[in-house]
Amino acid sequence: MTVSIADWFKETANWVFILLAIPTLLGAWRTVTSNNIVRSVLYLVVSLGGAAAMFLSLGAAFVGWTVVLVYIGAVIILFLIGIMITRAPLGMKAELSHASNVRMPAALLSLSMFVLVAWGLIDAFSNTAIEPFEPTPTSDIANLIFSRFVVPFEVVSIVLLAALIGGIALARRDDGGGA
Amino acid sequence: MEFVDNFWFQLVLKLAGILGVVLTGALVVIYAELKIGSHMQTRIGPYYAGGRWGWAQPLADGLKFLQKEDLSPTGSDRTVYGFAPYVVMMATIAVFVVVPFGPDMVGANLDLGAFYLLAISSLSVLGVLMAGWSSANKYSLIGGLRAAAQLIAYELPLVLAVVAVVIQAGTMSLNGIVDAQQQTWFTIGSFNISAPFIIQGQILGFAIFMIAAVAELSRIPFDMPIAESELTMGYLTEYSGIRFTMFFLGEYASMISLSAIAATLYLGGYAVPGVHGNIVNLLGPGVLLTKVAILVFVIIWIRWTWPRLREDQLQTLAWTWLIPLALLNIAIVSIFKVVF
Amino acid sequence: MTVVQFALVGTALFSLGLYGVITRKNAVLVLASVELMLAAVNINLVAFDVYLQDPLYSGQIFSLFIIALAAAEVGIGIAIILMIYRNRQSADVDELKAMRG
Amino acid sequence: MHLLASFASQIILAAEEHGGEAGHAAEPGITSGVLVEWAWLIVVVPLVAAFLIAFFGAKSKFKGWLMAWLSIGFVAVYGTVLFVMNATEGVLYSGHVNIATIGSFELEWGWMVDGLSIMMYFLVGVVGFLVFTYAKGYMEGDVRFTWFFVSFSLFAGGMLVLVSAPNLIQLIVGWELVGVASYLLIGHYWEDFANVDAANKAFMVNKVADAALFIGAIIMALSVQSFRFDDIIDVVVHGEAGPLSQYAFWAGLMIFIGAMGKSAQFPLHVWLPDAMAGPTPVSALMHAATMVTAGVYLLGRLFPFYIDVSGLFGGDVRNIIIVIGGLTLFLTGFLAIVQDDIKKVLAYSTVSQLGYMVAAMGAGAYTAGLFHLFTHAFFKALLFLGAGSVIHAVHSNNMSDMGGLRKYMPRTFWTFVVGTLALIGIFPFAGFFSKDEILASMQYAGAHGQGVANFILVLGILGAFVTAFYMTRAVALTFFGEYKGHGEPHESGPWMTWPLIGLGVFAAIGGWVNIPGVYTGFTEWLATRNPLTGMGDHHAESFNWPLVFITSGIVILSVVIGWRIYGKDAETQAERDSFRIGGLWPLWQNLYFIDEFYMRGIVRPIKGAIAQAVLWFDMRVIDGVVNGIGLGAIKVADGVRSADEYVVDGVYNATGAATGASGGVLRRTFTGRIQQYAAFSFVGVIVIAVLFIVL
Amino acid sequence: MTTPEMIHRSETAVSIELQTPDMTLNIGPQHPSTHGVLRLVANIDGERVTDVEPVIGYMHRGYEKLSEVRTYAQITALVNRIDWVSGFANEVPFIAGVEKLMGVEVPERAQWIRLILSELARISSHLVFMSSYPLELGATTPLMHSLREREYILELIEEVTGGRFHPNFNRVGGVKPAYGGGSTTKKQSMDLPEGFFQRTADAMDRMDVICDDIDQLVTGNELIKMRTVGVGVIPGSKALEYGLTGPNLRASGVAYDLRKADPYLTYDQVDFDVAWRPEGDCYDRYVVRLEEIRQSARIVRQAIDKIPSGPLQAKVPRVLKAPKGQVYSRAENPKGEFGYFIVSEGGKIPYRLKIRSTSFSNLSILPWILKGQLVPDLVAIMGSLDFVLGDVDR
Amino acid sequence: MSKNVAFPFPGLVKGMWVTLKALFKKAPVTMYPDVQEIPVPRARGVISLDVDACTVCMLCARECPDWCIYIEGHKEEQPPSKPGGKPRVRATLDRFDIDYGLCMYCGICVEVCPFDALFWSPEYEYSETDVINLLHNKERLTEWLATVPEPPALER
Repeated sequence: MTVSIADWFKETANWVFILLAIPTLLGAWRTVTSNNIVRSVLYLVVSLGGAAAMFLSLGAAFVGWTVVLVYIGAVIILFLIGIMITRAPLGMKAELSHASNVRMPAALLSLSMFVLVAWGLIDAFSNTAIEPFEPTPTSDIANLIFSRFVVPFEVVSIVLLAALIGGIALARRDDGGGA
Repeated sequence: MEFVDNFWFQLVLKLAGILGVVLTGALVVIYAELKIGSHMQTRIGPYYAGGRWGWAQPLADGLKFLQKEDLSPTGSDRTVYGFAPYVVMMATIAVFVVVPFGPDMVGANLDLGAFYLLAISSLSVLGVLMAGWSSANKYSLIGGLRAAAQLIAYELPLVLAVVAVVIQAGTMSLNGIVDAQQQTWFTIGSFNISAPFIIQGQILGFAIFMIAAVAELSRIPFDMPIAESELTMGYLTEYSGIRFTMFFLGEYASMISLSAIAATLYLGGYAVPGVHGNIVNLLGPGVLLTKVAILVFVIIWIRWTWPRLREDQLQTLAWTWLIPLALLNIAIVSIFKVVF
Repeated sequence: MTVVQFALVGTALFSLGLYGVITRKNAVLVLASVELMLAAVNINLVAFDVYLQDPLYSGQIFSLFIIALAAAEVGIGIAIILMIYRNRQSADVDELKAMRG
Repeated sequence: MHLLASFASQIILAAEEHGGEAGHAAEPGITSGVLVEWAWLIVVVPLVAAFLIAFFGAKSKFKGWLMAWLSIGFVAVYGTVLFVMNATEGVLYSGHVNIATIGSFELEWGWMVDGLSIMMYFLVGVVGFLVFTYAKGYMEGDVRFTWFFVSFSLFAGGMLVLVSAPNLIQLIVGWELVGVASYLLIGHYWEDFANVDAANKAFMVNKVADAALFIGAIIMALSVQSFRFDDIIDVVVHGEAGPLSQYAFWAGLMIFIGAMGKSAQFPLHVWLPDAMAGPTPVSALMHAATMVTAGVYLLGRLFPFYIDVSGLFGGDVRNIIIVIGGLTLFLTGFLAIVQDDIKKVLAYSTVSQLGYMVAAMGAGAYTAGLFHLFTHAFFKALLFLGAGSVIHAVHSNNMSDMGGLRKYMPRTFWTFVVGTLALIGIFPFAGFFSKDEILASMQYAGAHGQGVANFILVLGILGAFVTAFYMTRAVALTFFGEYKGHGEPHESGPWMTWPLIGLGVFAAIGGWVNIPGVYTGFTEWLATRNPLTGMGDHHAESFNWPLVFITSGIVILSVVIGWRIYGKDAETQAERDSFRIGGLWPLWQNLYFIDEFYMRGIVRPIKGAIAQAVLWFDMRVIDGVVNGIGLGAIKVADGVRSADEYVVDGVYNATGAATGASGGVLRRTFTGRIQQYAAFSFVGVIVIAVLFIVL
Repeated sequence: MTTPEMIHRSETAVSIELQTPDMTLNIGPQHPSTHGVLRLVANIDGERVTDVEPVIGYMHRGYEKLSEVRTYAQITALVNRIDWVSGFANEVPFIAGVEKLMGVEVPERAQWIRLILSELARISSHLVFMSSYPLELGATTPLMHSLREREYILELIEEVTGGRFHPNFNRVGGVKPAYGGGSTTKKQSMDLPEGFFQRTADAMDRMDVICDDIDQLVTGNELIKMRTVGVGVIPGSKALEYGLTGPNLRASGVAYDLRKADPYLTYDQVDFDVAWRPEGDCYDRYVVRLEEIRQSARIVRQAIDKIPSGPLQAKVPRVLKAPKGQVYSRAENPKGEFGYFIVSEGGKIPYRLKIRSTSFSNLSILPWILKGQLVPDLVAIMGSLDFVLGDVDR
Repeated sequence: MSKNVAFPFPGLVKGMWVTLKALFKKAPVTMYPDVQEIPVPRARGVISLDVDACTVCMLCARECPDWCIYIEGHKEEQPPSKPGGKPRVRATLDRFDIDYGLCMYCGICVEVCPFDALFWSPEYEYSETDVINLLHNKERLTEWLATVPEPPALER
């Protein structure tokens, strides 16, 4: 099933999508270009919030709220704490990015990456519409995680445990030589 | 009466209702705090504003704050500084969307209600950190960092306590959780007994939830982020005027919201055991608000009685007591859930 | 709604993230850019999951796993950055050339 | 009031429902009726009394004693009535009330009124009544007088809950109530830390056993799908055990371990002598009619299970039971010889007698075991109360402070002598019949395939000798000779002496209800149980005359020897206590080192020994291996080095030089910057992708 | 071979390398927990104080210099402003010093009245501590409960002396109720107002009640214990080295109390226990003060029973002139030993007055005790030392 | 009063009981200015001046530790008290100001006044919005005389 451009714009959900995509991409753009480190991370919040809202619009409510809880509620906070402990300066600071001799090739690389993948995607799917769908029942996800996907789940839990231990080991200050 | 079913009409109605509850509720709680606190200190408290018993004191305070100059310190990051209170306020108000005041009186009966409110309430940390950093004040920064560390530490037991409830209820919808507390627990003879979860073995979970909730609220005994005697006012030090009012209202509104959640999760929410049918819709808000009032009173009571902990003691409490206990609680609840 | 629109947003996010990873000097911001790339992956996973109407919801479930892994990664990453900062008074990745050949 | 009435009516309704189902009324010669149906009052009244005393006792007349006394009196009267009804017509009834339904599990409360339970009602009621009476005199003036009676009523009530239980759950509830009440009572004088320790010890040892009981009960219930005794025994008797056939041994063993704890069987008997720390009435009740009999009662309740399960499914626990019982009766008797504390003498005597009962249960002698329980309750209560009376007069527990008391306390003396005669089994006192029946049953079991019973029979006869010996010692040291204590002892008041006399009567004639070959009513009374369940009980048809004469002779011999040793008065205890067996004496004095063993064998190793062992292992074994490997490696390395220096180095140096040269070129690309690596890798990705598309 | 010194040196190098730069935090001069205008320049590393330097003098009023141009009577009016929460107690050692210098014998009733009022001042000072210290730890209610009770004490003081904080009640040779207490004329001889002893006894009964209340509200509170037990331990030897006196010293296990060690006024005629505790942590300093309230109430009750009647004032010349000489006079004030060194060249004014103020000495331990503490503990420790900035800066 | 924190509840609950009791107690608060507080008679509120008794001896101004009393006067020739007598010179008070912005309420002036011209009055409501108004002149000080209470009864 395909959908024409004209029909695409008639659908309310697509307007919602546009409304979400713009802040998402703008936020991402400012994240990688902003000269203020804290603001950069705050723009990341906007971008991730947009992504979460997209998940909601796709009926994947659980993933969406997980993004909010884990990313915005925990990861970003960790970022901010990290920044603030490392004495984030207020105001602009220019040396956050490399000089333009690094930036230009990087932009070129990213752009070519985007063009390449976008071309491939449009070539493959063009305007194939998503069939009408029901919101994902969370209980199904839960059941699947604990049955079909139990092995990856366990692996992830081990990774988390390892990360926990690693984090503690890193953050510990040696008592012997401490000030 | 077709317009009653109209989506937009309902939306506006619900928004108005939620805002009304948040703002009037916050004002009432502020008044209660002033009044209860002063009487606990053998004072009288608000007396003149508004005539009898100074009932208009919170309003007067609010007006005073509105008139005050909205200062932002030199060297502050104005944008972030300006946004911070609204992030906190937004997170607080958004929580109310899923709090059910009756079987049908709910902003949105999400399937993931419990999960949603945990996710949303974690956003207020962001606002606090923004406020702490952007104020360009060392006390504010320390306060913000303390708040972040504290809120992250207490997010975990909060989530774990809610998980136990979700396991027991078998649903994440708050309405569903209230319904689960209306289900028959056991029968004596021909009587069907239903009970709130706090009676159904969740007393430990309730205690953990309330401790974590008080910590999330940054109220005594967990008010290190704004500890007056140490950090003057923590991340609020530089705020004044309307933005301070936002924080202030936000604190009391989230006091209501957390109490409402606790009441919903553990005390049966809008429901009274043994009462079914349409009357619940009618009684619902009253019942819920009564339960909220009791919890709010206890929180206020504690605030006017106890001293505050130290930051490291608070972390110790969270990591070595609450989280293991919450896990234990989950284990117990799961075992009971499987066995019976 | 088409699947391409989500995939394109995802790709754009990924490219921006890539740009950030390469150009940013501050280690925290490099990590943030990595998060952007992971979010792009998640958008693609979920979009195709919905598009394919997968009865196993594998796309959504794996995006959950990715989120969990990202959280772990950030935890470790921040710990390392703090450690480095403690040692060198700087979170600039240019300084981290100890593994230089 | 209304609520209570409706509740009561509900109970009656439920009871009728279930009563019909059980179908006892159809049996000939079995009585039912209002009195029987309302037997739940027996259980409820003491518990209610305990609560009432707790709340109102302190202000009421007699500070709550009256309430407790009346409630236990009610139990005594009701128990007696039921006992008489059972004796004349036979009573068989069981009521159930559904308390709660939790999931698929139905929680029931019930009360059994059959031969076994009625005997226990009677015992608890009558002995309890007399002890409560005695306690009025004994505890007068105690600071926690009211609290004592709260605990005491709770204790009796718990025991009644236990014996009225038709299912394992309720039994465990009663079991725990008894445990808690005993904890309170043993620690009654908590000002002294020793008493608190004793209470803790009793509680802990019992908890170990209780854990086993829970496990057993759960195994049992999961395999039978029911907690009810009737269902369990039905399943076993009809051979449809299903899953139980696999687990029967473990279920039986675990439940028996539970019984061992409460009935103080070797080696879990250690709590009982220490439990003497409680007031004497507590000891009397605890060691006669309640608490310690619970284990024997449980074995009796599940008796068909233990008998039948062996034949059907091979889960024979009986040999374990009989051996444990035999060891207990034999070993603990000796400990009584060396004790100075009169209550400890009696305590070890109790343990020993419980050994007889348990051994009888193991030998398949249902009647014999419970008969001994029945008679023992009276004379042991009598002996304890007598000892309490003496202690009350002398203000000391130690026999070295007594002596010559028969002149001062004639009533106590005579009743004590009656109790002693009953205990050591002198015809025609109660103990004679019951002990003789146990020994006869042993002999029967030994002759019918249970070989170990023969051995236990010998132990039992020797045990009778020991029993007679230490009781003779106790009587001689206490009542004969010269008084060695302080002050002027005097006879106790009527509140204390009349219960002694009452119990003395029972101790004298209590055995006459079951004389083999003459009158065996007791057997029939006990046997009124659910008729669907077989019994498999062996009951002696007539006296085993050789055994009677051997035993009686040995007992009399023992008394004579004991009298020769202890009868002569001497100034000091040391001289009177001159009888010692070298080698064994310290063993007995130290209670076979069991307590020591528990400390050293269980507590310390965890702290010290195991740690030491680990350290040793670490130091010697692991380090040795490591060092050995190291030494070996050095030796090998010495050999290798000479080859290495000439052959390998040449090759190595050449390779190194080559690598260094090429590395100097390549190292330019390794900047150490992760970002460059990332950029290169993505360039590579794009190049490959473009290549794929192009090609 | 690596020697221990080498290992130590390398460890030091590592620890130096691992140090994060400290943040300098200015606590005060305007800060809620500095009791006025103390300023602490603290280097903090995270929440830990690595170094602290107290800066004082924001409240310097130059009393010592002012005294050189004031008559003795005028100085009396000044000195009660040094430690303003126990104004009366500041006057006693000064006036006793002047009396010693002039050789004036004070009537016994005046001595007893001085004793009663000193103890009342002690109670009121400690009640301020009882209110402010929990507040520093975050408990707001004890503040109001204690201050409410202090009000009864202050009323008693005001009733006698006319002033709540600054009694200016001592005169050379005795005590002198304010003339014109009402429309009194000089012809009337003054004494305490009627019913004062009864009301004082009642107030002492109230003290026992409020002490029990505080016990329940604060002393037994586990959170308070968590915050104070083992925090800011001052060993007895350190306390002596730094010249700590008063409850701070007694909480460190040194039961040194001038009222017992060197009795002045009529302290040798009353029976009381010196409150002391062994540990020297914040909790002990708190408990010692609470106990001293009880002991003071006990002293006051005895004093009411024992006070004789008689004149309040000895005969002194109209113009007070101290002979040439010098004297050091000290007393056990609520916060510790308070002393005046008076040098007189003969004449109406002293040549030099040196004030040994308690809080200044007690504060000198701050840099030592605060080093390495957490910021919240810093507040807890400062509060537990119970200083008043007026007493520090003079 | 054990120092160990074993089980953190009894102390906390006791404290809560105290505050709960206080919640239901009547607050001992004087609702000033609705209710006027009655100061004790000896309270040093404000100094009142009896002009007639003043002899302009200046003792008070001299003894004042912070010199906040300003007195001016002049000598007046009085007619002789009895005809033919000597004309008397009498000091007349022109100015008697007390600056309450400086006064520290020590009461020395009242004490040293040899002619009972100064009295303490317990009045306390004379706050001003302008510091200049805290300088009370002769008239104002005389007005306070009406508020001086009778002396209290004395303890024996």
